[in-house]
Amino acid sequence: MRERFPLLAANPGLHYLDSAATSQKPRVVLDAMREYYERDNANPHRGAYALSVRATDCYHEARAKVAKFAGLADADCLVFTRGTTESLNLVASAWGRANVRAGDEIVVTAMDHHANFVPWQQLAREKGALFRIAPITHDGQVDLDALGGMLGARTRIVAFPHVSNALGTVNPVRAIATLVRERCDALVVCDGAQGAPHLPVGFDDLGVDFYAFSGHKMCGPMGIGALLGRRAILERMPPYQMGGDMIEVVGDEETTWNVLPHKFEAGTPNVADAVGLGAAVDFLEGIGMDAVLAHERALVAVADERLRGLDGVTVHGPAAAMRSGVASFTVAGIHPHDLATILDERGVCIRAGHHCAQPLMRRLDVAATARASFYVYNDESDVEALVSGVREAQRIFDGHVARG
Amino acid sequence: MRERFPLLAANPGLHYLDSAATSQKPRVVLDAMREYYERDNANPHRGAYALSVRATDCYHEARAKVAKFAGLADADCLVFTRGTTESLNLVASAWGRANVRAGDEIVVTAMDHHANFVPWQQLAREKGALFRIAPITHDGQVDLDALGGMLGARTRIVAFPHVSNALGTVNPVRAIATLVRERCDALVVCDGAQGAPHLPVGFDDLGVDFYAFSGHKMCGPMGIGALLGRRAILERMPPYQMGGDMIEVVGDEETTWNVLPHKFEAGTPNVADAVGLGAAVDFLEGIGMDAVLAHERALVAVADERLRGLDGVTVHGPAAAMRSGVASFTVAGIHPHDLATILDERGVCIRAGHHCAQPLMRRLDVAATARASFYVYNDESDVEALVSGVREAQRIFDGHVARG
Amino acid sequence: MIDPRSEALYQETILDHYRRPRNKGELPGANARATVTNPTCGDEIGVEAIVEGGMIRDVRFTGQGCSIAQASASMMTDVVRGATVGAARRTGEALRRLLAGEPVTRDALGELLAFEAVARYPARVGCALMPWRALDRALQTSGNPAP
Amino acid sequence: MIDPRSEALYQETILDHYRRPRNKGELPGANARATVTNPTCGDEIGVEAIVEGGMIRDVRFTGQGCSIAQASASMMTDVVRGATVGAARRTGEALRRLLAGEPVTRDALGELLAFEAVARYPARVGCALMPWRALDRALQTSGNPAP
Ligand SMILES: Cc1ncc(COP(=O)(O)O)c(C=O)c1O
Ligand SMILES: Cc1ncc(COP(=O)(O)O)c(C=O)c1O
Repeated sequence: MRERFPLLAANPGLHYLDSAATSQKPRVVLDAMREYYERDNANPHRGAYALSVRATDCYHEARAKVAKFAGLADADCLVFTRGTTESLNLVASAWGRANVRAGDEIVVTAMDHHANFVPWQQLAREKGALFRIAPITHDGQVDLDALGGMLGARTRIVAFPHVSNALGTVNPVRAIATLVRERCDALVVCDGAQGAPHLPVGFDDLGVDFYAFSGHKMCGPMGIGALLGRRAILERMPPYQMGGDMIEVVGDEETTWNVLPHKFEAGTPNVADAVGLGAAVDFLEGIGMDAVLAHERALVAVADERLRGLDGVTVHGPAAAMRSGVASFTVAGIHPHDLATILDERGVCIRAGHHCAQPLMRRLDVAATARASFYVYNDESDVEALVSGVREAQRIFDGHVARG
Repeated sequence: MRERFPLLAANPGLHYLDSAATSQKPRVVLDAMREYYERDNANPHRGAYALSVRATDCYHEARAKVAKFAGLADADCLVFTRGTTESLNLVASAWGRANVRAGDEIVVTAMDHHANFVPWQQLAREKGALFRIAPITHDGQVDLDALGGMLGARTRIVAFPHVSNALGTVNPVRAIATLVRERCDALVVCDGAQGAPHLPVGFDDLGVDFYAFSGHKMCGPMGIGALLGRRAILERMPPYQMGGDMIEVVGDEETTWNVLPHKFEAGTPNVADAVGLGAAVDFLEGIGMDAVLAHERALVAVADERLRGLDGVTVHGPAAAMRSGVASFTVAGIHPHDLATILDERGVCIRAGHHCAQPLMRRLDVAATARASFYVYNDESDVEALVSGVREAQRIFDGHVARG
Repeated sequence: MIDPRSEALYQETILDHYRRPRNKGELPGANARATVTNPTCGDEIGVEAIVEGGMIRDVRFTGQGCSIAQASASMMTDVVRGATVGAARRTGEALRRLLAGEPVTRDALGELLAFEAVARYPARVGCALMPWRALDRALQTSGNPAP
Repeated sequence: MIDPRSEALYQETILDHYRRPRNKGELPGANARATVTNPTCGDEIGVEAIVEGGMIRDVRFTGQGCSIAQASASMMTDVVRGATVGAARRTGEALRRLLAGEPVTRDALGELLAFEAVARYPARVGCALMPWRALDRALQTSGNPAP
């Protein structure tokens, strides 16, 4: 598998364990984008010439592929965005500003990424709505009872992640959506940034209103992502950004909007990166998303066992079988940054920090954790390198303690 | 020059005259992006490992290059966006919503692209402000006297294009900025989508508050663009999108923002396309922006002369010496769409339509025009192909008239 | 040298309807009307019809556009005047299939086969179908469902 | 096998200051204070000082962070206590230059040379400088400009 990823093939000693931040790219994805630029590049939608029609076709084909991958039958309900952050801001701004009133309530979870936390927090402030944070259990799962207890007549929005980027916790999306539907009439927004890359999505069966993800975390290029929504909601919602392609008629005083998905895609579309994402989902489907998840779970189970076998190491979150390929841990007496530096010198790339989840860090009562995240190109040798690096760090730090 | 652009090199019979919509990409730009993905790819800013530091350096270097290209000394005042449309929406949403009140006035020009028209029109509607459209002269220039007469104590925003995409008119940016400063205390926003690709910008000397452009129109990739602003304004302005990278501390109830430029760049940055844009400005600087403009003006002068020599052809806008490389024309009795189809069969790609400038089309009293736009890779053979294609179209349409 | 492909597209019939459109103008007494705009080019076609007892008694069109859209509108009004709403819709659907390259009974199309070459110009298919989309919307407003 | 590079970074001096920080805690009577946060990791360093007549009479730090930031804060308080505001600023600037690989008079740095290896870890330079940024901001709040 490594040899299908040029960066990894060129760096045999590299143990890349930061795929939850961004993934490496297979050659087929880079080739697809290059081929687009070398053969089909033009501004789509607007041209009356064959090259522009080809660009338009490339773009439509990419949309169809990605929609199918995510289990969305109506591809016009997939809006291409820059990524998860933009997708969630789009919903918070376009739907939120039009529908949330003073006294309404917006519920997020304590494990949300800043991208699915700050937009709702600020929307609540702007509108005078109540911003509520559903707690998590001690082992880092959404506390469904507590969440249920927060839902009521004034709840307008419930936002939560499919998978926690900081812990790897896989949330029961359908169960949460059902719980919300039973108790209130709220918009259900699922942050799929760590869902789509790692497990089958099946949007049409999830029961949520919106689902967002980023291409760069799923073998695709940077600069592209998606927002999937229900047609009835998208059609009633005002547009987000305004400009070319999203209009029907621009009058001096009034403007009318184009149909879906164009209404939400202002400006020249990012065809090349959409094509790249199309190639990425082809690549992932070639492996099979069930196989991707199984592979990650196997690795993370080994990692958990090996890390927990070391003195002073805590792995946060639920059991490996309830996570995707993320192992978030702390080592007594060694700050995650120091760990990351020592590991880096041994070719092991992990992330150290709050993982854009400061509310979660406060609840775990740590300032930061070290996070190793696994993907299709990792194997047990990466786990070995990680574990021996952690032991090395302990030797450096403890050695000095002993001497000090 | 053509051989430096893979798509053009592979299609010797192609006369690509739609660069105002999107440009073709030189090999060096495609190579730079590929190299980034194959050598330096990681999530920047967040990682404590060498690969992530390299990605961060790539991103910073791209920002420094693009800022220098555009004549902005303080590179932290360059915000990477998806493109012009997003840059302008950012200003309209973040600055506009915070600063425009009922009864204020927003002034745009009759030649603005929808991306610099609709966001202001809708902001005015939302805020109860007056939306005013400065007229153009009969030859398609901003009517400075009329514009001056519109400015007053309630004017809060004046928006205009550096260069009209529909006509090629190059506006006297500094003179307009000076006029605005003399008469009122308004935000001055310049749409540089057709400026940056075609002539030297010199942001720090222009006297405007904001300047926006797109990478894909200037030999760079799709999916990246820039917003340049004055530091004092950017610092006081609330953020636009919210999420990772743009925060300082996320509390349960309040959040504080990161410093410039991060405050306006929520989410994982599009490093690869920024690197591509960096390579594109290197490429353009290798030619020299004065030389780019001179080359386009020479071609458009020939095109004007040859087109005007045909019966029933009208070229819109001012004299070639006051335009960039755009020739927007109509042919009596032949709709621009029909023209584009007939030209396309002869390998000539032009655009037919309203060019995202419906307000301008109404004032020119045409539903659509045909537009040929020239760039660094075009030469007189492209003009020849265009002119002979137009004659061919006249033969097809007139021939039938004669027989009918 | 006239290119054979353009020649196929810009047939005598099409150019004739473009130059001398039939049934162009407003229709006094119309009880069904709709306008459709092409957002990419700004072209616009309006259709007005008098529908009685599931039958299109009269129909006219307005608006501006390229030769393909104008000729299509002109020919459409000729073809559907006097037809039932159901038959008109079926003809429109047959044209859509022809231009999408889907299987279709050619006999159902008659004079409309003049548009066959449009199928080879994907950017122009929308032009040919625009009047039919307008008719479809107009018929929906008439309150006269297909029999 | 301890890697020689990590060894250079995690010197005895640094780990000693990390393990047994000097001058950590709040400073009653402080007339200058500031807190600096690293937005990427959430680490935080606060500095409190008593500044009189352009002289830093006393200084302490609070907060949490990695070994580099903690050791840097600890050593900084040792180095600047009793120094003039101007001298403290110059020392901070010298450290910044050292870590940016710019030319610098090494003698001015003394014990701080223990951080030299940090220059080879660009991701960590910010950690070492964080306490100095906090000091700089604190001195700005004290209303005692450099002499
Ligand atoms: C003058 C002008 N402004 C704005 C835009 C919008 O640029 P983009 O589509 O890259 O966002 C364009 C091009 O489409 C343009 O020509
Ligand atoms: C759970 C989660 N949500 C949102 C995001 C934001 O994604 P992006 O930075 O691609 O917009 C990320 C990744 O950074 C994430 O892990």
